[in-house]
Formats: sequence, C-alpha cells, structure tokens
Amino acid sequence: MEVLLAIMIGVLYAAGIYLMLRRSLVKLIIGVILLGNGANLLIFLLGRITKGSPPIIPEESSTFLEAYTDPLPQALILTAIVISFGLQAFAIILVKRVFKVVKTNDIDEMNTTDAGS
Amino acid sequence: MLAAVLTGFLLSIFLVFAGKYFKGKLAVLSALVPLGLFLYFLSFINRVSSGEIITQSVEWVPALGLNLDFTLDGLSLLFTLLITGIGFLVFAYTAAYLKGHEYLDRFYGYLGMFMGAMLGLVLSDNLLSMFLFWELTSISSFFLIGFNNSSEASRKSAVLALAVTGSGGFLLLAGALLLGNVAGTYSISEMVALGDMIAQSESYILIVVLLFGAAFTKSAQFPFHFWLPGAMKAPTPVSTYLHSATMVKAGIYLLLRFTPVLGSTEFWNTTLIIVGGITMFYAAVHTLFRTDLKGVLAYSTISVLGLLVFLIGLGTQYALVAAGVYIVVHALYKATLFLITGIIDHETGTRDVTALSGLRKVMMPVAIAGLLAAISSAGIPPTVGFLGKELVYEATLGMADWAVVLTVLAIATNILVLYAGFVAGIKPFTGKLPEKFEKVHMPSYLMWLPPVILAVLGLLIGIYPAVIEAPLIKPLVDSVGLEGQAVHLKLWHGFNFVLGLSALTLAGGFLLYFLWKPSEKKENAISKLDFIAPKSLLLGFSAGFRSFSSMWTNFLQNGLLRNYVTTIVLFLVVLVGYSLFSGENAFHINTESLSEMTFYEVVIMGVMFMAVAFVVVARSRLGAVVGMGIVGYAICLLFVIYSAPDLAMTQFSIDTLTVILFVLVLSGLPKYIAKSNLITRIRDAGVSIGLGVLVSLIALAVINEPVNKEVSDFYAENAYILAKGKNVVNVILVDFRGTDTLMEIAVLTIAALGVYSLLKLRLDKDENIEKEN
Amino acid sequence: MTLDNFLYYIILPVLALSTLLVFIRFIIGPTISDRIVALDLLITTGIGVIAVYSILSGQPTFLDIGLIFGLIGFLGTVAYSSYLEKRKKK
Amino acid sequence: MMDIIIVVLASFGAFFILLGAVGILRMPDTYLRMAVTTKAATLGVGLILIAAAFYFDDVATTTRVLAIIIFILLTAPVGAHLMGRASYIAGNKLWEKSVSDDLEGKYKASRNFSIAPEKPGKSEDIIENEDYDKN
Amino acid sequence: MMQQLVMYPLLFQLFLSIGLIFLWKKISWQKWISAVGSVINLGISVWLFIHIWENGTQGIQAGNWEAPFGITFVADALSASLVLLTSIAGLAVSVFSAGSLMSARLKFGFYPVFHFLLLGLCGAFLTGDIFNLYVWFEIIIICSFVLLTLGGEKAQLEGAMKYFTLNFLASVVFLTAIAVLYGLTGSLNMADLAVKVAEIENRSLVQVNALLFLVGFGIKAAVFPLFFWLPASYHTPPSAVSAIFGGLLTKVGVYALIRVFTLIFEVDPFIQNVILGIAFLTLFSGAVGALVQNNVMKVFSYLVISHIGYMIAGLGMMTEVALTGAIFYLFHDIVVKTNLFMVSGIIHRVKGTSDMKKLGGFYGKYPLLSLLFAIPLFSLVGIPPLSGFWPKLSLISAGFDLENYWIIAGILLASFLTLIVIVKLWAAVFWKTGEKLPEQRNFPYFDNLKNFQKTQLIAPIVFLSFVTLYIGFGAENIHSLSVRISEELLNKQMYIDAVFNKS
Amino acid sequence: MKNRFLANLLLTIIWIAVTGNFQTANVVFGFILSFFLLWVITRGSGQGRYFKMVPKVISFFFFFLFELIKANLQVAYEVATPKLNMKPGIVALPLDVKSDFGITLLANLITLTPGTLSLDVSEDRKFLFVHSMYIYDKQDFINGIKNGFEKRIIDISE
Amino acid sequence: MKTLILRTASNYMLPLLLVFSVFILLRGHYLPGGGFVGGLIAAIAFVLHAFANGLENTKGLLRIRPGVLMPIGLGLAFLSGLAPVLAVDEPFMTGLWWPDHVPVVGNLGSALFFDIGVYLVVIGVTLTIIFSISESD
Ligand code: NA
Ligand code: NA
Repeated sequence: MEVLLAIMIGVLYAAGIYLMLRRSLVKLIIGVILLGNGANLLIFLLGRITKGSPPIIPEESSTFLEAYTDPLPQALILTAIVISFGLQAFAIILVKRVFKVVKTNDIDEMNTTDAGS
Repeated sequence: MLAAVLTGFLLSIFLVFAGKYFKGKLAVLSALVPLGLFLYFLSFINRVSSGEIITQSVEWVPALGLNLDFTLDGLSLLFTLLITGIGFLVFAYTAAYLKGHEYLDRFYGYLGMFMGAMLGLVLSDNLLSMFLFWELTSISSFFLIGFNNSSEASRKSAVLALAVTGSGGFLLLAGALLLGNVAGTYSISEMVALGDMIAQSESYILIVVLLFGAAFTKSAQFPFHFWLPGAMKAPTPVSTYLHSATMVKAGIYLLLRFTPVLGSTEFWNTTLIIVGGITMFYAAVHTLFRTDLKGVLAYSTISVLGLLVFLIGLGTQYALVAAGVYIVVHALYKATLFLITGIIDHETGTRDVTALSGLRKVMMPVAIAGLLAAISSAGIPPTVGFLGKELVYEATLGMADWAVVLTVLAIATNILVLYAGFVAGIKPFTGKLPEKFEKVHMPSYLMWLPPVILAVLGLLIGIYPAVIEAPLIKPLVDSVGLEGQAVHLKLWHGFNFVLGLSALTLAGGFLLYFLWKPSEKKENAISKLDFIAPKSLLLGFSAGFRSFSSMWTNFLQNGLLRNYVTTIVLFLVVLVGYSLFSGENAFHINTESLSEMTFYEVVIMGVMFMAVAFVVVARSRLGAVVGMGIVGYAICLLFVIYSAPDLAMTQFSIDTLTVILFVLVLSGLPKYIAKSNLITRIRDAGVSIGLGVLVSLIALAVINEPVNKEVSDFYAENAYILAKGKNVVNVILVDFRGTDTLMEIAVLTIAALGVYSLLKLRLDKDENIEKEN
Repeated sequence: MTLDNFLYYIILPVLALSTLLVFIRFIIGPTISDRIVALDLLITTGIGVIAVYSILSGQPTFLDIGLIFGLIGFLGTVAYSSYLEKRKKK
Repeated sequence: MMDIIIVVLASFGAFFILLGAVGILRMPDTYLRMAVTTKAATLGVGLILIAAAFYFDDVATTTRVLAIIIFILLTAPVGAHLMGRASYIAGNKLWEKSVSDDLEGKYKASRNFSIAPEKPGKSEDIIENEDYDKN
Repeated sequence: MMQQLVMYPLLFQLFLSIGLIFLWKKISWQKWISAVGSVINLGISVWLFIHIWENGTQGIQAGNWEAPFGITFVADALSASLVLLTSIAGLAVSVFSAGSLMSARLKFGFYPVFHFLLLGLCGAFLTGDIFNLYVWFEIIIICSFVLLTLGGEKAQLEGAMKYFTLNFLASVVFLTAIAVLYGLTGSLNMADLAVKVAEIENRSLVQVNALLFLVGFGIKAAVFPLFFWLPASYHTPPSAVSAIFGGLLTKVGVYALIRVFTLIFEVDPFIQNVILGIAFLTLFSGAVGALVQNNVMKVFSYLVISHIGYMIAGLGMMTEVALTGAIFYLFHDIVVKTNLFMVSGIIHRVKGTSDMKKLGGFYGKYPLLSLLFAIPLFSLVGIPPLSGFWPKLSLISAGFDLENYWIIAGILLASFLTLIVIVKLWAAVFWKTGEKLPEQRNFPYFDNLKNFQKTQLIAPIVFLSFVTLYIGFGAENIHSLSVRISEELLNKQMYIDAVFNKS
Repeated sequence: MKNRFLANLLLTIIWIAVTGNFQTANVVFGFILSFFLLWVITRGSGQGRYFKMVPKVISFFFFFLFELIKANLQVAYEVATPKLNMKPGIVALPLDVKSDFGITLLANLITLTPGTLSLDVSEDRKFLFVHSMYIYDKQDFINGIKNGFEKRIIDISE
Repeated sequence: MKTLILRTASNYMLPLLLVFSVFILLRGHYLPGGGFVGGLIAAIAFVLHAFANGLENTKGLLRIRPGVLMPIGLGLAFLSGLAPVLAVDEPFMTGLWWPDHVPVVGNLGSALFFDIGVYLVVIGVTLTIIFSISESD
C-alpha cells in the first residue's frame, strides 16, 4: 500500500510543479496547493502509516493498550497544513490584486521588475 | 612611528569637521604637519645609518596576524623622507595652487590620508598591515584623481586607476596570505631568515607572481601602465606627489622589500628585467608623441619606474645602489618638473608644449628650476642624475650574458628620458614669448619656491653625493640584503667606458631634442595604434566582460518565473538524483514489510489520481477548483483510513475554506489561458515527472529503513499521565509542541493582517498620497 | 460470513463502485453544476465509507469526521452556487 | 440479532447510495441528477450511520450518529436547492422531454427576482465558455 | 532563573508584536513603542549574549519536556550573536521606518508585522528543533510577503508573485527534507538528530537528505542557481523593508545551512564540491549582476547574492579558519547590507529616483552624509581596515590551506567586482552632477523634511555605521568571537550536552 | 416555538457537556430536565403550545419517513430499469404556508423526497418552484403536496 | 444570495454550529477536534450566515470586529504559555494544571486556555479574510 501512496505523492509533486510552470496565475496557485498536499502526505507516509488505530487513548485507560499510529507526524502535518493555508490564502488574494493592478494573467508578462539592468 | 602614521589620518579627520575654518589663509598651516614629520624622521638618520633598526609594535588583530609592527631601516627611512619632504613642499604649493577652491579642505584631507597610508606602507613590517596601507593609498589616490568630480574624464580615470591598482591590491592580499601561510608568519623581517625555505616551497612561483602583479599595477609597469597617464587628470599637486614621487614607487618599494626574501631566483630576476626593460623603453618612446606637458611627464615617469624595476631585476649591488639613487633623483627632478608644469598651467592656462615658449621672461626663477631639473633628468654632470645614469650603465655592463642588449636598451631609454626632461623643463622657457603670454606673471612664492628648492637640492646632492651616500643609500642597500658599503658614490669615475656611454647618451639626447618637434599630428598618428595598446585591450576586455555579464545576468534572471522554477527543480532533481543513484547502498525496495493493499485504497487512489489529472488538464478554472476539492477530499479519506481523524477534519475544513476563497475571488480572477506550445509542455512535463519520480523513489527508500519511535512512544505513554489528554495529536499541538502551534496561529494572524492590508490599502489608486520610495 | 467480512466484501465494494460511478459523472460533466453535484455526492458517499470503516476498525471516533464532512461540505456547495450566481450576474 | 440488523441496515444503505450513483450517471439533465442523488444518498448514508450506531451500541456514538443525520437532513436539501437554483440561473437546460417549465423567464423578466441575469440562457453558457481557452 | 533568558528575546518580541496589533492604526503610538521596544530588546539581546559568552551554550526546554521530546531552544555563541545583530538591525530599521514610511503603510500594520519578522528571525536562530525551525521560517516568509506587498504597487506585486512562488517551493523542499529526516530517525530535536543521523547505516539516504536541506535552505539563502526571487523583489518595497530583507532574510538561510551542516550532517567530499561550486558561481553571478545594474537598489540586491557566496564558501571549506571567516562575514554583512538599503532610501529621497544615470551631485551638496555613506559602501568592498576586509583574510587563508585555488579566485574576483561596482556607483551618485529632474508632486524630498524626520532617517545610519566601524577596528574581538563560534560548531558535543543536560 | 425547541436542545447539549457523561440516562435526564426548566420559565407566556405539539411532530416524522421510503423505491425503479419513463418539469406551487420556517421546512421536505426538488421561492413568497420527475398532471401533483406536507406543516408551525 | 430557504436554514444553523464548535473545542484534548477545527466551524457558521443574510447583517450580529479576536486569541495563547514563566519560573509553555477535576472540560489547565486562544484566532483570521474579500468587490 505504501507503494501506491508513494507514487501518489510523486504524482502530486509532479502535478504541482507542472501547474506552477504554466503561465496562468490561477494555475500557479493550484499548483502550489497540490505541491503542499504532496509534502504533507510525504511526512505522513514517512512517519509510517497504520490502519484503524488512531492515536487516541481508550476511554478507560491511561495509556495505549494496542498498537497506535505515530501521532507526531500528524501534529506536524496539522501545523504545516494550517501554515500553508495562511500562505495560500494570502497568495490567492495576491493573485487577485496582481491581476487587477498588472492587468494580465500571463506570468510571462510580469517581467518588468527583474529584467536586465 | 605609529603616531607619525596616524598624524596624517588625524589631519584628514580633523579637516572633515573643521575643514571650513581651514580653507582660507590658514590652509598653508597644514604644511606644518609633513614638515614636522620630515624633521621627525630626519632625526633617525644617524641611528639608521649606523645600522640600527628601529621597531615599534602595536597589537591590533593578533588573532588574524595583523599587527601594526613598524620598522625603520634604510629602505623605509629613504621613503619616509621622500614622503614627508616632498609632502611638505606639495602641501605648501597646494595652498597657493588651489587657493580659494571650494573644496580645498577635502583636498588636504585626502592628501593627509594618503600621506598617512604611504608612511604606514613603508614602515610596516607586518605584511598584512602593509597590504592595509597599500589599499588605503589606492583609495586616497582614487579620491584625488576624481577630485574634479564634475568632469567625466576625471571620474573615469579615477575608476580606471582604482580598477588597476585595486586588482593589484587583491593579488597582494592573496600573495601575502599565501606567503604568510608558507612562512608561518606575517613579519617581513622574520621572513628574511626563511628566504630559502620559501624559495623551495611549491607555492614560491605563485607567491612571486601575485606580488609582481601588485607591484606592476601599482608602479605602472607594462602592460598595466595606462592608468597613470589618465591619473594626470588630477590636480597637479597630486600628480607630483602621488603619481611621480611616492605612490607609484610603492611597487618599487615592495620589490625592494622582498628582494631579500624572494629575490634569490632566476625567475625573480628575469621577469623583472624583461618587464622593467619593456616598460622603460616603451614608455620612453611614448614621450615623443605627447604634446601635453603632463603626458610627457607621465610617460617619462613610467619609463623611470620601468628602469627601477629593471635595476631591481638586475639585482647586483651596483644595480641596487643605482636604484636607490634613482629613486632620490627621480623624486627630486620629476617633482620639480610637475610643479613647474603646474605653475605654467596655472598662470598660462595651457600645458600644450607646442604653444609654450619664452616664459623665462616672465618667470625666471621657475625657468631656472626647470633648467636644473632638466639637467638632472638628463644626467648631465654635476647633477645627481648623472650619477644615477653612470650607475645604471655600470650595472648593465655587469650582467654577463645580456650586457650589450641591456646596455643598449638603457642608453636608448636615457636618451628619450633626456628628451622628455628637456621638453618639460627647458622648452617652455626658451624662445620667443608669444604675445598672449606677456601679461603672465610670477605665481605666489608658495608655488615657485618648492620647485626651486627641489631643483637646487638635486644639484647639491649631485655635487656632494656623500650627503645621501652614507646616510641613505648604503643603509638602503643594506636593508635590501646586500652590502651597501661595497659601492662608493662619487661624481667622477675617471675616463672610462661608462663615461663614454654617458657622453653618447647626452649627445643622442641633445640631437633628439633639437631635431624632434612634438606636434599634435604626431600625437594623432600614434593614437592610430591605440587599438592594440594595453589600455584599449583592457577596455575592450572590460566592455566584453560587461556584455558577458549582461548576458549571463539576463540569461539567469530572465524575468520568467517558470524558467526560475524549472531551473530550481532541475537543479534539485539532478543533484539529489545523482546522489540517490550513485550511492553505494542504492535503495532497495522490500514490499514484504509494507502493509497489504486493499481495493478501497486502490479506488481512493485511483479517484485521486484521476482528479489530479483532471485538475492538470482542466480547461476551466472553476473545474480545476472543484477537481482540487476532490483531491483534498480523497486525501481526507486516506487520513481516515490511516488513523488520522484530526488530520482528516482539518484537511477537509481547510480545503473547503480554500474553495470558498477561490470562489469569492474567482470572479475577479483571470480566465484560464494555455499559451505554452506542445514542446514547452513536454519539457515541463519532463521536469515535473522527474521530480515526482525522485520523490517517490526517496519515499520508498526511506520506508524501507528501520524506524525509531522513541519520541512518539514517549508521547503515547505520557500524553495522559503527564499532559492529561487522550487525543495525543492534540496534546502534542497544545502541550508537547505548543510553541509550534503558537507560531502557527501567529502565521495565520499575519496572513490575515496581510490580506486585509492588501485589499484595503491601495497606494496607486490615490495619487495624492505621498510616496516615500 | 462474519459481520466484518460482509461489510468488507459486500458493502465496501458497493460503496467503492458508487464512488467510481459518481466520479465518472464528475469527469464527464458536462456543466460545472454537474461536477459540483458529483462532488457533493462523493462527500456523502464518503460519509458512508467512513461509517463502515469505523465499524471495521472498531473506532467510533471516525464518525465525527462524517459530521464535519456533512457540515462543511454544505458550505462548499453554498460557495459554489453563490459563485455561479455571481458570475451570471456580471 | 444485532448483526442481522446491522447487515440489513448497511445493505439498504449501500443500495441507496449505489442507486444515487447510478442515478447521477444515468439521468439526462442536472436537475434530474440532483433530484435522484440528494435523497437516495441521504437515506443511504443515514441507514449506514444507524447501522454503526447499532454496532457500537453506546449513547455517545448514538448521539453522534443522530447529530450527523440531523445535519445531513438539514443541509442536503438546502444544498440541493442552492445548486438547482444556481444551475437554472447559470442557464443549464432542462432535459428535452421535460413537460413544464414554470420558471422560464422568471429570472429575466420579473424584477421580483433580484438576480436578473442580463443575457441568460445562452446555449454556450452551459459549458462555461467564458472560462475556456481561446486556442 | 538564568536559563529562561534564552527565550526572553522571543517572548519579548512576541509580546511587542501582539501589543502592536492592539494599537492598529494608532501610528504615533506604534512608532514610539516600536522604538522603545527595540531598545529594550537590544538590552535583552546584549544580556543574553553576555550570559552565553560567560557561561557557554545554554538550552531550555519549552514546555519543560525533556529533550528530545519537547521543543528545545538553544543559545550558543552563534545564535546569541545573531540575535544580538538582529536586535541591532531591528532597532535601526524601526527608527528609520518611522521617518521614511508614509503613514498609509504604517496604518496598515507595518509595525506589528515588522516585529513578527524580527521574532521569526530570532526564533530561527534560537530553536533547537528542526520542525520548529520550519515554523519560524514560515513566520519569516509570511511577514516578508506582507511587508513586500504592503501598499500594493505594481512592481511590488509583480515581485511578490515570484517571491511567493519560489519561497513556497523552498518551504516544500524544506518540508520534504524534514519528512525524510523524520522517516530515518523518528526525531526532530537537532541535538538528538546529531546523534541519530550519525548512526544511520544507509549513508546514501543521509546524503540525499542533506542535499534536500541544501537546496531548501539554498533557495532561502539565495545562492546560485536558486536566487531568482531576490533580484525580482528586493528593490520593489520601500527601503526600510528592503533594509531588513537585505540585512537578515538571506542570512537565515545561511545560518540554517551552517547549523545543519555542522550539527546534523557532515560535509562529505561530494557535498563539499557541490557547496564550493555553488559558492563560486554565487560569488560570480551576483557580482556580474551588480555590475550591469543601473538602479541603486538593484545593485545592492545583486551584491547581497554575491556576498552570500563568501559565507557559503566558508561553509564548504568547513575548516575552523574557513568557518571563522564565514561567521565573521555573516556578522559584517548583516550590519552593512541593512545600512546600505537605508542609504539607498535616502539617496532615493534626494532626487526621487534610484536610477544611477539620473542621480548625482550628492558629494557637493551633502558632504558629511556622503562621508557617512562611504562607511558602509567601502566596508562592503572590504577596504581595510573596514569590516568587510577581515573575514576575507580567513577565507582566503582557508582556501590556501585546502589548496583550493578556484574558491580563492572566486573570492578575489567577487571582491574586485564589488570594488568596481561600488566605485562606479560612487562616481555616478556622489561625484557626477546628475540630471535636473522634473519635480514630482507630493514627493517628500529630503530637503523638505523636517529636522526631526531627517534625524529619524540619518540616526540609524550613523548607528549602524558605528557598529560597522567597531567591527572593522575592533576586528580582534569579532574575530575571537568568530573563532569561538567555529570551534563550538565543529565540536557539536557542546551543543548536544547543553540540550540534554538538565543543568 | 422553534426557539423553544432549539433552546431545549441546546440546554441538553450543555448539560451533557457539563456532566461530561454520555450515558443514555444522563442524556435523557438532561433533555427532560431542560424541557421542564423551559416549561417552568415560559409558563403562562402563551408559548405552551409547543408542549402539545410534540405528539404531532412525532407523527409527522413517521409520515415523512414513509414518504421518503416510498419515493425512494419509485426512483429506484426509474434508475434501475433501462427505459426512462419520466415526465419531468418545473412546476410553480402556490403557497399557503406563510412563515419562513414553514416555507423552508416544506421546501426541504419536498427536496428530501425523491423525484422532486425545490428550486426557489418567488420573491413575493407566493410560489414555490419545484422540479419533479413525474408530472403526469400538474394539478394532481400540486394537490398532492398541498394536502400532504403543507397541511401538516401548517399544523405544527403556525 | 437572496434565498429565503438558505436564510432560514442558516439562522437555525448558526446557534447550532456555534454550540457544536464549542463542543469540538472542549473535547479536543480527548477526542478529535480542538481549537483549530472548533474555530473553523464557528467561523463557518458566520460565513454561512453572511452568505445567506449579507455581510452587514452578520457584522451587526457579531458586534465586535472579527479582527480584534486575533490579537485577543494570540494574546491568550501567549499568556497561557507565559504564565509558568511569570508564576513559577518554569519554562515557557510548561503545562499548569488545576489540581482538581473540573466538570465540562475534565482537567483544567493552561493547555485549555491555549486551545481557546487558537479557537479565537482561527475565527478572527477566517472572518477577517473572508469579510475583507467580500467587502473589496
Ligand atoms: Na506541531
Ligand atoms: Na424530492
């Protein structure tokens, strides 16, 4: 199963980068989001995955009686998801403003700030 | 000695703040500083000539080996006296020359800084501190050359001069560090004892090349000489002081200083002879084609610098004595000629040799000084110049193999130098006074007295060479590592072959002076060869480099975001991919250790894969957003299946929020475009897939590695017992790793503030808002 | 056949099949509304999957996710429909 | 006994979900797809959830299940209404065999409807032409 | 308890930032609080620095969970010094902003975000946890986005798009690297990782992981060929923002590289070659980039890149001498680059342009200011004995020790090109008479400012120039500090002990 | 009315939360307690109708359940059989129910019943536009709803 | 959107969702949930209300500007971390626990206040973002 997930992660990375390489602002943002998802899943996978055993201590017990999933990657991903959301929200608004101000959707046309000398 | 060095700097700092009060009549008082220093150094003359070496050591940055270790020996004493002595006259001269100039205070400030740097340079026993002062001379020279900063030519010359001498400075730095590395010390006096060891080390050649680079650029040796004529854009006192008498001799000083350390090899000598020889002859020929007095003097200075390098290259006692004498001689007569040129320029408004004549009628004392200096430069007895020339011929003749060639070269050079001296020192004063110059009058005594003093001094030393022999020249030769006593300076050597050569030189020189008339036509004629001149080549190279830089920069920073992303991803894929595939224990994937695959997982993955594909190829942006929703939702299901309920909840909420954001702004967003052509898309797909494959492979390789769950086991065991929570993920978030979470909500807050500001603050909408930047 | 096996071999495959069918509708569209409706149905189906999965793994906790799904999925629908209207209004 | 209840509930639940899935695939227009899916899936999910409640057989789970069902019952029809309305406004056409359209022209003509599209019902709108590539 | 001191800079900055949000739109309050707060923060940083200098590396466990289970904060000499420098630069920019930014920007959250940025920087320097480092990086990124776009002018927005995309990419690479690291070790505590990574058998994967970090941090540090975001964006915001960016942002990347490659990973020959190659090309590309620019801010932007090369070169050589040079350069560069961007702000104020072709006449009109500006400019070049000179001694020496002549050539070439760039800039901006430009409406020309505002602009430059002069003339102290830091870096046991001993 | 019910529910949830006890007894007790409390505090304020309504609501619930299952089977037949026999269309349904709550409830119940879908309420609240799969006779269809759902809703809500 | 159905439904859902969000917040320490998801649900409740009733109505309902919740929440989270530093000289974020078991939330400790801080920040952030976008058109 891990193999499939690993491939899926690769697909997310690839799709994310591919969309970031397009010339449309909206595609760029979508690519960014896919890429972020890929990274989160990678943490998830590499923290090792287990089925059906959430890291929640049973009601009557003060510690785990059975196998449990590593909770740490989950906490990390939560943090990463939320942070990425903050950045992406900002970026989406940025795209909106860029489009309004620069008046183009074509990223290739946004080359005035660093062209040559 | 530290105090002496600092005096110059203090003067310039003082002038920064009190300059405006010192601009007027008080300016001349600043000449007291070099005068005082001159007298101070003069007071050492007995001790030094008796073989004593005076040292002073002040720790500065001992950890880096840079200390202010000052040593006063014969070599440095001679230089300090030149620096302060000529400095004194130049300071005084300037008071009149730039009288009433708006920025006179700055000028003195730079001069003071330069003097301090130069003194530091010649007094340093520590190689690094020597480099430090070396750089400071370059910088002060930069400011002085560019003093007339409204003139573009001035600015360009200043930059060019600094470019050349600065590059030499970096070579010196490298050389110094390498030498220090090899010798284990930065103390030059300690290195003398290690000379053999250094000469045998692997790095010897490199060290010498680096030091030569520094010396040749600073002392304007071919092919780095071209900055010096340009530097003549500076006011004449600067040309006098820096670009003939002192700073350009720093390279010579460096070579002399390191002769006892590095000068024992053939490489050293041969290189110096060749470079010096070419320089002296090449520059001397150039004097023939100059009509600007300063141009003539600049090339003749280069020629003499070449001669000095040549002499150091010869390396014999005679040669070094000759070098010592020539340093003095040249300083005296060349300073005189420059100062005279300054006077002429100042009073007549021109420096054109072809236009000047008969000025003796209006400025006799200056004419006399000119005559004396010309005679000295010509080496006519009884001037010290004669003495110097004699020694040169003695030296060249002493070289067994190359005697003839070198002597001929020396004679030819001397003939041309004689010519140059006459053109500058005699020609303007002889002949008929043109009408336009009839109203020209004598300048202030502050201006004419210094050249007269120098010229007379030259004459006196020639007549009584003993004045400099024991006190200056011998200690100098001693400190270069040879027995200074062996050579005895005297004006008259009797009738011998050398005298004959001198006579030949004089005859040739006179002939040339009377037959060859400088003219603009000739100047233009030679300028046709400029395209192969080192300066043109360098400027050409620099223009080429600039266009290359432009190309390189525009190639990298081409403004296309997707090229940036491509570059970065490719770099990552190639680098990491190479490492992954070249590693010894290349990854092996053992699927047995992995969990079993179930159909529902396959379905979820399949849906997710299709959804990703849909997002990628979607032709409508809303479609893509909805597709993204499916991807996120499939991820949620994966999180559920793999036991991460908190993650599933959060992921789903965030995805929905993202969708809402998109939906809210989508109407303001641009339509989808697909402007890339097929080839671009294939290329992009290649890059992307490369990254995807790489990440997948890394992931597979990592999950085959053994796991260490020490940390998460601690969380699991203690979440309830110590942190009183049963949802371990939440306990990690608010307790074990609460700091992360605190910062995470800070990120959210900042993002929200940013969004608010981005939407509400629109500077370009309101033209009336003051723009700050 | 145990309950677990029944759920695993009968119910889950049916739900998986449903998911695929709905997904096909998502892919073929043809209008954006169809896609959104499909997404909505996928989420609803997902709640079913989660419920079955929570039985299979004996973790009632997972049911809470179903709650969140139902709640928030609705908001997504609201947003989409609002967009569709807004866009038309222009 | 409990197992049988669970099996029955789950089976019906799965069946209704499948029904919705087939429905959404088969139905000829957006409105019909919506009509089929909202209820079938709601019912199906509700049944499966109830099965889960029986399985765990404690109040905590039962409350949760009820809460979910209430939420779904509350949100599903509202969502369907919104999507249906939006589809209509967006100009999605009815199946050609439809017998009645009392809403026709309402969004355009009546100012009672605040959302009055300027150019409604153009056929290309169905496929969101404004978003599409030019080339 | 003195151990708490390690976190005081963070706690205080966070307190300040939150407090400033409460004062939203009360800009005169914000100005004063920011300035006074920055002074207090400087005091705390000095206190921390002295404490660390006297007592050695200190660690504190946030949440009181013993390492490696909680998040550890560690102050060693490097961290404490960088926190101190951040506080110095922060104080300068805080005052400079008060004078230079228009009130519209200040009303929309400049100060809170600015202090969050400082918080992020200090947090990144102090944390001893690799994931926590990621979080601090994100704080820095989001703050820089906001500051970069504040005002929403066209150039700002265009630059911000590139800045966002590439920095997000960097975060993803960083996160990928963390994932691999966690997958291999199960730990996040850097001291713990130092031990655990060394025990991993599959060195090939360790190298892969190290390279991922190299690329992720390399983008942040703006090295070749990953620097594109920098020239695209640094010149677009107001100079106060560029100042804190130019001074500190890339340096965090450098810091992170130094940290992970001394503590967690080793620089094996392959990685060494990669790093040195990157260093050479960074030095070169930045310098030639600066050479062809005509905009003062762009010139400085490229110089930021070029000079990162020195530090990367020091890191790549990985000897004590080399690291000493890299650390020294880091300190020098923070102060000087911050100062230079403020200088460029004043230059812009004088004539309303940053175009070197149009600028001029500075030297005639403002001789004392010119002299003041000469200090950072020539320190940057490394004219001895100014601050930029000293670290090059160590770096070149280290190059000779390793007989790596390429890197020496790179260092010398970059130094030379910097010299040319700066003297040309000097000639163009200060010497040349310059064009007479049409007067812009509503532009607050420098001459028209009130004296108080002029003081707000100039005082920070004077302050930083003094610091620069101290670094130059007091090089002995800075050098011995750098030596101590590089010793500490090369002897990771000290760090590990500080984290695990519950002293 | 609706507020009463919500308040009751709310108080129950709060009770459960406060006690931290999900056991059936506790939930039931919480519901009864809050019901009683509400009754006490609203006695005599004319809102007592709610408490007579409870049985009506329960019977309505079962009516709806029945309709739901019935309609589902109808749709199941439609979907599962190869031919499409429907006569779909949009019908304007005149409304008697007046309150927001009533209209919404009616619309939602119509939607929840398979085969029909409430599209919109006219701005003047006089018509509910319903999309249905089977419109053999428009008036029959309208009457069916009016006599079924609408009547019961008016009963309990107004 | 002017739809009666949505408006009515959202009016019922608002209190329900708010109660639910508090519920999710409080139980986070024991079961899935917590300040983040809780805050999102609360925010979503208001967003839903805004979709149905218009932004002005929702703002009127809220009475305070949602932006204020951000520094308040952040400050609360910060203070709950700072409390051990100020009170007992323990490191930042050290958990402080009320000695007795408290009803509703179980163990009462600084972690709960921290989570409440998260909750408030999330509400503030989400609403600030969404409201500013809606206003900007
Ligand atoms: Na975390
Ligand atoms: Na229906």
